[in-house]
Amino acid sequence: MNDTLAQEDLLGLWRTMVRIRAFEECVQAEARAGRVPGHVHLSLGQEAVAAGVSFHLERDDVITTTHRGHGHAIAKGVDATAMMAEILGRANGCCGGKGGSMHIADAEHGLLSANGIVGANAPLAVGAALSARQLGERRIAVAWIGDGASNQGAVFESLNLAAAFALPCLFVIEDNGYGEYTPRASVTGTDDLAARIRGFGLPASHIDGSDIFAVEAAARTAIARIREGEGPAAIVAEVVRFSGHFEGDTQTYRPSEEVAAARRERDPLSRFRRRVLEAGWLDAATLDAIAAAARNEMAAAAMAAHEAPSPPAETLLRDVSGEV
Amino acid sequence: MNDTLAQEDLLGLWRTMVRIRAFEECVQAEARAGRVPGHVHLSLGQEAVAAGVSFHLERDDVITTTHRGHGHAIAKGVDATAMMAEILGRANGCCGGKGGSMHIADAEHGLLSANGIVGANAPLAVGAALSARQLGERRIAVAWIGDGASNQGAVFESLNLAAAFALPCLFVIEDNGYGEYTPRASVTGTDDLAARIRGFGLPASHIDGSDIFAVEAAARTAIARIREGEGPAAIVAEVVRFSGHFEGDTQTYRPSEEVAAARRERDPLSRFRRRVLEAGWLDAATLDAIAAAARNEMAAAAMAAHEAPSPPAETLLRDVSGEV
Amino acid sequence: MPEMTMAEAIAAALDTEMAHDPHVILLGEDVRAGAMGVTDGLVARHGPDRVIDMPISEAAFIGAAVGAAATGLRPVVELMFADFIGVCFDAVLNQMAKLRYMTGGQVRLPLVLRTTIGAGDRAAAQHSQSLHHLFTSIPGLKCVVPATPADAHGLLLAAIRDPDPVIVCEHKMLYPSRGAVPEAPEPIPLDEARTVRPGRDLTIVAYAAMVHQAEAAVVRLAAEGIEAEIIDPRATAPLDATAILASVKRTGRLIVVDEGAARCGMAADIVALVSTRAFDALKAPPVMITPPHTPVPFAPALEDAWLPGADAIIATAPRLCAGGKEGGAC
Amino acid sequence: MPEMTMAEAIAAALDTEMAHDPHVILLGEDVRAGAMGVTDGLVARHGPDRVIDMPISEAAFIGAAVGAAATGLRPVVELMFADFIGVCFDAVLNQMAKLRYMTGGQVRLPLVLRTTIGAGDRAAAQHSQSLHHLFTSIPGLKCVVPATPADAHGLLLAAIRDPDPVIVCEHKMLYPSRGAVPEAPEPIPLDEARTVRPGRDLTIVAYAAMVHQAEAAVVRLAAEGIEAEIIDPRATAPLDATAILASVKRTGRLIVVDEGAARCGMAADIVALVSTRAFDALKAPPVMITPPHTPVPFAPALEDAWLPGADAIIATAPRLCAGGKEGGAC
Ligand SMILES: Cc1ncc(C[n+]2csc(CCOP(=O)(O)OP(=O)(O)O)c2C)c(N)n1
Ligand SMILES: Cc1ncc(C[n+]2csc(CCOP(=O)(O)OP(=O)(O)O)c2C)c(N)n1
Ligand SMILES: [Mg+2]
Ligand SMILES: [Mg+2]
Repeated sequence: MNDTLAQEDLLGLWRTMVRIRAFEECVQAEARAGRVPGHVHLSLGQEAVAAGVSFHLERDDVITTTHRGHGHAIAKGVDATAMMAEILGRANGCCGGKGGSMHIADAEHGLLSANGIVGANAPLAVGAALSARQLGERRIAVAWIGDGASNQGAVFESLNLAAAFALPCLFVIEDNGYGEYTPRASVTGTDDLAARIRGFGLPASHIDGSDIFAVEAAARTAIARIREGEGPAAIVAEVVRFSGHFEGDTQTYRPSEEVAAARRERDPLSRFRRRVLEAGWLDAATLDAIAAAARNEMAAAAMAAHEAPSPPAETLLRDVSGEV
Repeated sequence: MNDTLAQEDLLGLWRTMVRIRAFEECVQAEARAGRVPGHVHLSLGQEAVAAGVSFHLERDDVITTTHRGHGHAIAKGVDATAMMAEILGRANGCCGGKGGSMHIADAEHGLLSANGIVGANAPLAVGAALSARQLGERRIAVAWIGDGASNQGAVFESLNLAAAFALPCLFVIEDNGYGEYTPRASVTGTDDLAARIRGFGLPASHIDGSDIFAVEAAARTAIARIREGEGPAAIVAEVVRFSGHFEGDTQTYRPSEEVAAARRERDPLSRFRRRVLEAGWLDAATLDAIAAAARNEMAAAAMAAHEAPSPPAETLLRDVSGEV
Repeated sequence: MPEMTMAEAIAAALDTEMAHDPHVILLGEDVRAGAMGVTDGLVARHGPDRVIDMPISEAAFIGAAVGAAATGLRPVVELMFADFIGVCFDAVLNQMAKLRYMTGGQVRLPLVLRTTIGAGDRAAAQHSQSLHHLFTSIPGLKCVVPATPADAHGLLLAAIRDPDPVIVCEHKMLYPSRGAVPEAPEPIPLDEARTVRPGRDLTIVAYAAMVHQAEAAVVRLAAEGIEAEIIDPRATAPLDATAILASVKRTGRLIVVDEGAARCGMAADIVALVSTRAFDALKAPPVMITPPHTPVPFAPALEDAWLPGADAIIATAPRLCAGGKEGGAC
Repeated sequence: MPEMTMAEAIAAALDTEMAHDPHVILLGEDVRAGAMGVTDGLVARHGPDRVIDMPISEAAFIGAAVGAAATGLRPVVELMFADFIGVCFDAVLNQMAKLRYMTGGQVRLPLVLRTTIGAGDRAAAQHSQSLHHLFTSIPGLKCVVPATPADAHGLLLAAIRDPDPVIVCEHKMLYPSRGAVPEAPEPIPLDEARTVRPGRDLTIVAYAAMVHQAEAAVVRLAAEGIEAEIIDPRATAPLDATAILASVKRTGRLIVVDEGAARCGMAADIVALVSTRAFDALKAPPVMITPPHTPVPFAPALEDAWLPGADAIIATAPRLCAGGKEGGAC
């Protein structure tokens, strides 16, 4: 095995990555078939960050995520069937069909919310970190943030708030180089997002987010520090978004070679696979079996969602405010 | 004379500082006599930053300032009589009595607005910098910001926006160590505000703001760079707020020795005076005459304001929207 | 019942709830020193871990209050002036108000946002607004606007115990106003209007400082033989429509006096409620008394002219009672 | 007159004004690529100096638009979804709306904020709100809500030429809707309602997508012998009260259909306007048709149930015409 990871750890990382990949491909197929209401934002190519960070999270740790949050949810343990049903707007979706892709939540698994407002999830995570400290609970909070979101005032304020109060909060910036169609470099005053974060008074590592071993190591260090009560930390992970901003995006703003090259060289799944096979840590048959199981799981999840009913009309007026 | 400053420059710096001091003391006296409607926030102790930075500003440069903006306005050339009348709510105030202390504006002298919303003036300055560039005008914009304000999302976003587009904008952070009653250190994740700003991709110097020579030098460098089109810059100036957060503040949260010591050692006026006398650059009689003239000017301004009428009732409905 | 100021009554409610429930924490700018004149002293009793001064980062700390409420705390967060809502409105509009609904009810937010409203303090356009209509217009929020120390006390107790987010709009000019407050902590239900004064001729619905203007007016109207009923709904959401409609059904006449927005504000909301649901009871056109649709001016003369008050009510009521479809005096 | 979609009509207005006035610039997220389906192509014609992609920093860039408007430019700034107003509301509430007033008229702000409103796109609670009432409630702002390509075109031309800040709320579901648009750029005054259809029995006031629902309903009502007049005020502020009041004075009956807030929204605002100022003309209680006071749900079945539409109008109108104080059919 590798220095720090046991075989079952490696299997776990792989399983999470292929489950995310299979889930997203399944959502993509559903969307292309016109069966997904609204837009979906896929995390294809970014699986290693979700898997590597979440590897160090416990069930009661709280995460808040973004419009591109399916992978984070799956890695945190949210049931794929309930997610798929939610994305398809079904009664048995994890939010009863009222949230949809951008608002996946699962209180039981510590997914407080996905957010359609870029950057708005960061303060929520800081609040979850505050409650952990206040209640004497060992749990931590994680805010998932995009490079584009990292220019939002609420995110900057959250970095400061977490640092000023040494809160148990991890900020993970997935830098896929774009906010929608706009290249990060064209709207950001610095190329070094990690340095910008360190200026706020918290440690920030800068890693290749397509390398799950780099992610896992950075998360290990950051989360250990946070759990020891030493305050917040950040990870800036460079990744490549394999799909469009949303499914259906024609991506004319982007050199087509960019994605093709990334799929060859920076696919987190292939990289992991090559590495573990070369090192002899795992064998191909096992990896393939896990991948196949993941695809079956997600196909079944989609099937189940298709068969599920729409939310009943009376839920429209429920859960607004007050006792209904 | 000193290396870079001619005698008339030194006289100008002094004149600006003593005019600010006299203005603020006059407002303080008016407030203590119960003649100022609402609250006022005085800049006593912070005069050197206003004077030293504004020394390098032209009339058509645009500034946006804060609740503690009297000094910035005076240094920018706004008429003290019109300001005093405004603060006392008179018809001949620079805003016709509709703004008051927190909303002093003078379009003719490039004071776009003072703002009661902490940090909200920063984006306005960025916008004035954008228009300068767009219109091919050589003017620059200055955003005056407090240490407390420097934790506002809008300020962080403005730093990035200015840096990303290399806009001709200067950010001056007057770090007086407090936001209202709260010590900066207790709510800020870092002690090094200049480093935090540099993380955004613009240069930031960190100076003693009670030393007008340090301010003048930092402003000279920063503004030269900005005028040459090299993008924004920042100055973090440490100062001591001699008065309370607002006039009337009992300051129980603050060791009383803090202000007493600062008045002895970090009074920008005394420091300047000592320095220029020791060096033989100016003589005491000249300094005293300028200070006396400033006091007379402000006393006359207050007198004029007392005699001025309240705004006429019909202005209530004017200048809202549309042609009235 | 002891007499106290509204500020003291609010502090007492905070103190009671903090003593009673360790999950209650206070967040805000200068809440330890009590810059707004309410929360000082609480840190001495409940400790700096539970009364926490925040950076001037309202978006982050109000958002954090939402996150904390979702994960086990019962935060009471202070926004010094309602005018500052602009810098943290997303946390209210899209997080606080929607999280329960969007998650299909998985997440409840026992959270109170206290803030101040109101003009009259010579604080100009950015520190004087009454923005309770904003909160009212957002589904998912409760909003209370107390007029007396007793109401401020009882409503805040109820707000803190409520499982949903409640915005408490405290009129800053009422902080020093005095009144009797029950010794025992008795929460006041958020959905029950208070009949400030019964009357048969005319219903005046008013909030916050305008309740007192209405009271002043009514005394003088009584001298003219007009018996006006004053209803203080206390909350804008949930709104005690029943009480308002019942009153208008008795009196047939309505004046709404509100210091909030002249357009799309509570005055319009209540006039619309009554016009659509008690139309046949109306004997005369309903009347809205609000400030003009302008920002709040600084100069005292202008601000005084801007503020609605007893005079406007006194000028309006007799006309209203004289006219109307059935004609004749009240 | 050429036919075009509303999105094309808006783009044409932008193009015209950019060609005509070099001070007009476009700011927003992905405005070059035209992520919202409107502004693509403008960068090719007017250059990257005038069509500028912004970071996801709405507070900064909308505030910057205010600063730029005050110093010589005429910015048109795009906020992708009105729902995002939460992150930049201060720039609107306290800067854009108040700077002219607070400075005693020294500063004018020729500034347009374009944003999208509206549900129906399966975009859930944070991308579907219709928040025109927020802008209407803030003194100092103008706000237009076009329903047709021609109106979107003419109102935007007028908005860009206006010396004051104007918020343009574009209903995203109407972007693909087609209609004739005048060849020559003819600004439409911001304060003139459009009579969509004349009628003697009932006034229906509607905005944006609801205008089309009203049109659909009216055809079927006509078959039942009810001749409804449809008024599209086009702007919420300034509001063409004259046109609305005149219509209700003719018809005696009012339905307001609005996709915005059920509380303190435009429906309440217009009902309150009519009830207070045309009370004697009303033959029946005015009616508000709005969505329920809930966030917008995601699932199509729920969202469809949430949206008000022609059916609600058709169900209401006959009852309204039958009832009323003077009884009898319309
Ligand atoms: C406050 C806000 N502004 C703008 C948007 C529109 N929007 C949705 S996703 C997105 C890009 C986000 O970029 P990034 O944070 O890098 O995340 P990525 O999509 O790359 O994962 C934008 C601008 C939004 N949802 N919220
Ligand atoms: C958005 C906002 N939050 C809070 C306030 C209340 N407030 C006014 S001044 C101030 C302190 C500002 O501190 P700093 O920026 O350091 O300026 P200083 O007063 O020290 O000059 C606060 C919190 C405000 N006006 N606006
Ligand atoms: Mg990105
Ligand atoms: Mg300070």
